[in-house]
Amino acid sequence: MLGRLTQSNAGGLVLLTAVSWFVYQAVGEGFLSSFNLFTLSQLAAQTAVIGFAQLVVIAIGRLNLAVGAVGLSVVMFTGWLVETVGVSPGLAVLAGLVLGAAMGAFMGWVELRTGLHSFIVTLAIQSVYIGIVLIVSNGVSVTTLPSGITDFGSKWLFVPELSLLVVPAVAIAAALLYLFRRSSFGWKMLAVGANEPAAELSGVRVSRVVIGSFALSGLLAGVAGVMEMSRVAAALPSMGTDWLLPAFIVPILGGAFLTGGFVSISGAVMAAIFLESIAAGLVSLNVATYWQAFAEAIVLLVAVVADQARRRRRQRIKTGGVLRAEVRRAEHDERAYA
Amino acid sequence: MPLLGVMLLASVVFTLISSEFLTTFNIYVILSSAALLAVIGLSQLSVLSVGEFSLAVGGIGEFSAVIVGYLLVRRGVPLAPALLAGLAVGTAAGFVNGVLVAKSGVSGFIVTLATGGAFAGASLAITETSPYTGLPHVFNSFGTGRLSFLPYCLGATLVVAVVVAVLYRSRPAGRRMLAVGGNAEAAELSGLSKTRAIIWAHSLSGLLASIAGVIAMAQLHEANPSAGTDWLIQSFAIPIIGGTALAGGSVSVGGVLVAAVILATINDGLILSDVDPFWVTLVEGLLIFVAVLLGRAQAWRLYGRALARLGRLLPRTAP
Amino acid sequence: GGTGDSSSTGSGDSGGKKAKISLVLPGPNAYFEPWGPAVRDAAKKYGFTGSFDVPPTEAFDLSDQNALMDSLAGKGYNGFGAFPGDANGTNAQERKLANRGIKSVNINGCTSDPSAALFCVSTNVYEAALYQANQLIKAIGGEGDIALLTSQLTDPNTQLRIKAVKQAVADTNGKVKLAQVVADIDTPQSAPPAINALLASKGNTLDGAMSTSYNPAVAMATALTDNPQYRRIKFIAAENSPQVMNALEKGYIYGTLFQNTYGQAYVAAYGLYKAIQEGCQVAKDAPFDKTEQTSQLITAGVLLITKDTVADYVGKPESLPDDTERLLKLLDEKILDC
Amino acid sequence: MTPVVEARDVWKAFDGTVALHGAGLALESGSIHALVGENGAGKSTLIKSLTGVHAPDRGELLFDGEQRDFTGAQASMAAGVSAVYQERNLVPQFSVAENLFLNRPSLRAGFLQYERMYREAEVWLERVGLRVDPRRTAAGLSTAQGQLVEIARALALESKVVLLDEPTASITAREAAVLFELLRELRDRGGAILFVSHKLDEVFELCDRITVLRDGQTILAGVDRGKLTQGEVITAMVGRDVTFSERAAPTLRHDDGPALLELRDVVTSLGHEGVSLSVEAGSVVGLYGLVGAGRTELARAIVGVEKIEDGQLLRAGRPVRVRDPHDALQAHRIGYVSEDRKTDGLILSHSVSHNVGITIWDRVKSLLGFITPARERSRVAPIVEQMDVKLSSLDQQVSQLSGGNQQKVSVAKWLASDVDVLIIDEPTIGVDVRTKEEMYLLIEELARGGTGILLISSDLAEVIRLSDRVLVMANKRIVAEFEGSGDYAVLSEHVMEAIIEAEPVRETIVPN
Ligand SMILES: Nc1ncnc2c1ncn2[C@@H]1O[C@H](COP(=O)(O)OP(=O)(O)OP(=O)(O)O)[C@@H](O)[C@H]1O
Ligand SMILES: Nc1ncnc2c1ncn2[C@@H]1O[C@H](COP(=O)(O)OP(=O)(O)OP(=O)(O)O)[C@@H](O)[C@H]1O
Ligand SMILES: [Mg+2]
Ligand SMILES: [Mg+2]
Repeated sequence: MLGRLTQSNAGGLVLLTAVSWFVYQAVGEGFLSSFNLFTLSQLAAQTAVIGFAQLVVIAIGRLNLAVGAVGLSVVMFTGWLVETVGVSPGLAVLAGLVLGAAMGAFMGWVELRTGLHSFIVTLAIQSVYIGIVLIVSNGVSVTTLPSGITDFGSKWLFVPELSLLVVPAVAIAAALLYLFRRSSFGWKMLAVGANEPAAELSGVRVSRVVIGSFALSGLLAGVAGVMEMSRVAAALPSMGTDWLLPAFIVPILGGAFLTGGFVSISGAVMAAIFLESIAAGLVSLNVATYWQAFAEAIVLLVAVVADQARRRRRQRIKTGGVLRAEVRRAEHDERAYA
Repeated sequence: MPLLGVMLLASVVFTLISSEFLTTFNIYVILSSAALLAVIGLSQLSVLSVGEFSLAVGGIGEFSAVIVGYLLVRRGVPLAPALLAGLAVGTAAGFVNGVLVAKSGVSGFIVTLATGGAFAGASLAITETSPYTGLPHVFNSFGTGRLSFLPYCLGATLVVAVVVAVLYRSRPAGRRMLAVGGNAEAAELSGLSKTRAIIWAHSLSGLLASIAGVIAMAQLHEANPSAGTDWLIQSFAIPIIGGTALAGGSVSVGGVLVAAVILATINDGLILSDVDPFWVTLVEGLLIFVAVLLGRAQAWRLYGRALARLGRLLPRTAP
Repeated sequence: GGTGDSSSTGSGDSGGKKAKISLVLPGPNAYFEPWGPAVRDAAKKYGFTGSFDVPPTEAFDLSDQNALMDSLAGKGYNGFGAFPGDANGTNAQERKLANRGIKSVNINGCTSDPSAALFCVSTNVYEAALYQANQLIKAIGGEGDIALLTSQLTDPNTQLRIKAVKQAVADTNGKVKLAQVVADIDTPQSAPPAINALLASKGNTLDGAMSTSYNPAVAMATALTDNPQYRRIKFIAAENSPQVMNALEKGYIYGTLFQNTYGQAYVAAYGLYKAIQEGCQVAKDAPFDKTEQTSQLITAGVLLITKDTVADYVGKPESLPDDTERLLKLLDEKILDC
Repeated sequence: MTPVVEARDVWKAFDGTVALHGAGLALESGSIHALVGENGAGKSTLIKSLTGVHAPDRGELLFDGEQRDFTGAQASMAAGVSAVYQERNLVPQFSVAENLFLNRPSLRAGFLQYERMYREAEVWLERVGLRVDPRRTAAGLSTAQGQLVEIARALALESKVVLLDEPTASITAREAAVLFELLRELRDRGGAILFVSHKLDEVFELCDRITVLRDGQTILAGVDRGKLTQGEVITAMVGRDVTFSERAAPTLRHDDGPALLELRDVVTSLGHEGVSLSVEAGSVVGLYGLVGAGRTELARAIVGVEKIEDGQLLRAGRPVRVRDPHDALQAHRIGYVSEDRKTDGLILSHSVSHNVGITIWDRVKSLLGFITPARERSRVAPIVEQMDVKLSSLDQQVSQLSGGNQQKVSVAKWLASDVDVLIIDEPTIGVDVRTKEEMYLLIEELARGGTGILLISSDLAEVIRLSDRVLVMANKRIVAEFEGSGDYAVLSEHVMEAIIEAEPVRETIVPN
């Protein structure tokens, strides 16, 4: 069991995270302070959900460059409902998420109708979505959010080190785990991602899977948006612009194939945690101001390359073991015959 | 090629909207912006050819530019050796990417993301965010000088494009990259080395990224450590709009040139037609979408079918 | 359940401890370079720990800035001077810090009321833009077409600036026309083509132009340097980059607005130091300036520099020393209650 | 005489399974050597070990009596060993000609000379009997055409050692005959040829020596063909005596009711014209034709992948429109076993269980769409068992199975689907003799259970063995129809006559 865990991507990331946390704490200062951990849990939770929004389209071999744009739209729409229309927070968030799912589904539909690559479709549509938000909101933020929304971002769960935002992230991770392990829709998503013509010929309705996945992506982008809104305690028209890279890093670092057909939920969760702790860790290590970005990249690079090397070695050892056992058995048999 | 038609169509539309569109200066503006975009696109194209990605195009570009700027401004190195050093650094950076991607077994996405971040970070750190200015006059005029409507730097872009096109069309190295991109297993079983093709592709990409960095530097008259920030999406969008397959195996250099001009035209046209700033983002997205859609042959078939359907409906609805 | 407010772990306000102050940007930007020497000089003079920190991002990023502050707080920093990543979004962060007894000051831009910061030391964004526009109108002889080049539309300050310029234009009773506003071009990649396109379309009819952000100003200075036919256009920048200063010295552009970048940072660090180490409080009747956005502004000076005065300012890191003196005195005598 | 190529005591393990248990093989020049064995016996692994694609874990490889360790295909090719591997390996975007000369394009001053390559390619394509324009891209080639291109590629290298892994798997007897002529020529010039096939008739017709592998071990090592019978070879492969059943008696027909599937004057967007056929409940209808006759495309049109432009498709007597394969499966209960398992049959990176189960997910899921792997497995396991798929567990990736076992999986998933009409396209490509027999029995059993089966195959013997009626397609038209008597000698003659009449000039590709 333990062997299998360290073989997997998530397992490797657990190890990496543990080692790096140890270094940050031992060499630097203040990394494990409750303050730092609280922030870390806030950010990792949201980053994980941003990654999930991308993960569900990567699963079907598509890309979604509009995760941030959908998140932004949901945030601004929810904010508007709460502030201007006066809808109750719960209802407003629900309406926002429905909008997010619809915006996602629309992209899937356009992709199917035009036959264009999802990269181009979502690139163009993200620009359209952001444009609409700009026009409708006039670039004005919503800053008077009810405490029902903002509390969520500032409260803690059980211990002061853990943000309440972890709850939605974990719930979604569990739901996705179930989706990909135990539901026909999740299996179909992976089948479409791994070999679309084969899946189609086997009776999987690709169009439904594509639209469904994009809708799910939009929904999750909306959740991530609401999480950011509650953390920042405002709905800002600039939200979502910095989601592009985390959206891809989380699933890919977590072990998903960019070409589709394989994803790892636990890997993605660990990737989000690992990723968010690098920046905080380097601050504790006192890296010179302008070298932070450089150091962050190098830590990421060294960590993943080392982990990969470790896993390859384990693989070799394991195969070697099987072979040796077989050879021994064969020699034994020979002796038995003789 | 339908994409070329789109380019002409866009020009006609903008000419109708703005009388300034076809002025010498405006054509120069579009071409010099396209000159840079095309090289950025080619840098990504070369990694796409083997079916890989590079997220380090911007990082390598600005890093090379910063190195050139450092040598010129801080060290007083003459222009030619400084430029050569910059291109060498870019190529070496690409080579490192290639080796890491091909040998480590880590997804190229993560590798280039990290190295790209490292190069961008190093550029910021070396300059402490202040661009190097006071570049030689000849260099600056290479970036912004022109012969009537032709920017000088377009010459560099065209030379680069021709070289890349010939490489992918007729040189074994180019064909090997494409073979690996088209079907890596087949290529390997036929005795081609996937590893070497990937290293080649990334090195070429690094070289092209550094050329883009140098062009950007000449256009800005400074070595700006964040010059490549916007390049990420553009580097993908240009080859893909131009018809290069994201999955590898086929590239279109001509498509990159046309796509670069189309994007430059759209950006230019948005300002020329004095679109309300709040509408710019929306209109830009729509224009890109329409351009791409019209650029595909199958789209025309789609319209044909829609028109035919309309035609079938008409007699019935007409009295 | 086990949830509670994160503030419950915060310690109460206490003066007299050792000040550990960081000036934090939302991202790397050359314009803020004087902050480094400013905080260093202040720390040396008054004897506290001071640093200048920049998150490892490419563009300005609220979340990264917040995370950086949290990590620094984890390391024991107890005072922050920030250029707010977002005029609304930074509030939640500063409130969170305040709940833990950590003081903050906004520099170079304010957050919207209600703010948890001690005060904000900045130019008055609206007034500065109005001043710049009026100077431009004067330079073109009170009549003609002008253009405004500005930054992200989603930045609330951008809205203020556009409003100010519109006001200045309106005050001329139709003699001056705001011919075009170009926004969202504040990157090295997008500014030059946009500026050139503007010149291509309106170069022959524009009489004046002003830029409130960095990259468009550099691009315009470069374009005017290279294209003598457009030097007719009176251009006022708001930066001091070498290209702008060069063009100014040569008379290719009309002027540039100098802000007291160094002084603002110095004064902020000083104020934080006084509040933390010497237990000073902000006086109840402190004579703050008030704007639509904030009621605790300490207005720093701006100065239009033209070809005639440029020699006095070029190459001096201390920006506007006289203004710094004035602000320090104001702080000591009126604002802080020690 | 020392062998040109010799492998001694070769071991090779993949994670979990050991594919070669000390296998040995010796090839001599001037001879054609057969390598036979059941699916998963290790034939392909042995070939890949010889060419350096796989690094054996133990054992010796000798070339011309010297020990060599090839580091990859490049090295073995340079040493004069060329190979055609079991799976198709072409670069789809490249022209046929360039694929032929992938590793050694014609150059002048370092630049490719396309015209020269086209000319040279034409010669080699001609020799293997493939008439395609060398300029067209490999993307549009059918499996059979691709196989011929790869054979041409291996022969064009003119190396003294040629290893062919199931080269005749998807080509018809006629094309095989051309190939055999070439191989004999090569042998007579002193070449050493390794020939892998599951068609024992071919093996006995062509080969001089026979090596049999079983479970990664060499059971018979290069025995003279003359000293063996087919029965002995099969016994060596399987490890025990096996007997094969005769053709089952014609199955019961429900002649009174309407046909389960009927096409009336169907015209497709791909150029089929006036295609009419009917498949009754409980019958097997064979559809034979030469490579490129358009059978696969017709099947794809029936399940809604390609467009039917005119004519009628009747399902149980009622005209229907099949929108897509989902519609075919769920609404009309029509299934299609695709011919190219690698591109549109299997999901190679997924487990055996998911691959077989995919057609039944919608039926075994709960109301809310949930499935447990156990539920899937309970449906999948019996079929996998019946087909005797050699695997380490149901969770094993399909890509790790041997070629023949992959083929079994691709057929198994449709046997699991429980449809009323099943179109089976080339079901036995690369399947070993024993399993082939097993598949025949399964197909007959399905028919007996009332399923209507449309069998597309390029193996005429197979068509005749199974079909109640044989249709012949040429140039996208049905040109003849025969009652299935099971009498190969008579029927095959009729069928070939019909084809020659319809296609006087034999073309494997219809030019556009
Ligand atoms: N890449 C791999 N990973 C794991 N197992 C493998 C791999 N390749 C082959 N095997 C296993 O090795 C064994 C031998 O496979 P091989 O392909 O050599 O069989 P074969 O004799 O060529 O069979 P076939 O007639 O079906 O082609 C099989 O059990 C197969 O599952
Ligand atoms: N007119 C044509 N132009 C180009 N290619 C064609 C044309 N007709 C057929 N082909 C090619 O030949 C193949 C023949 O079609 P199809 O696969 O249906 O034939 P088949 O009878 O099933 O033969 P096979 O045994 O090769 O599968 C197609 O895959 C297609 O690529
Ligand atoms: Mg095999
Ligand atoms: Mg076929």
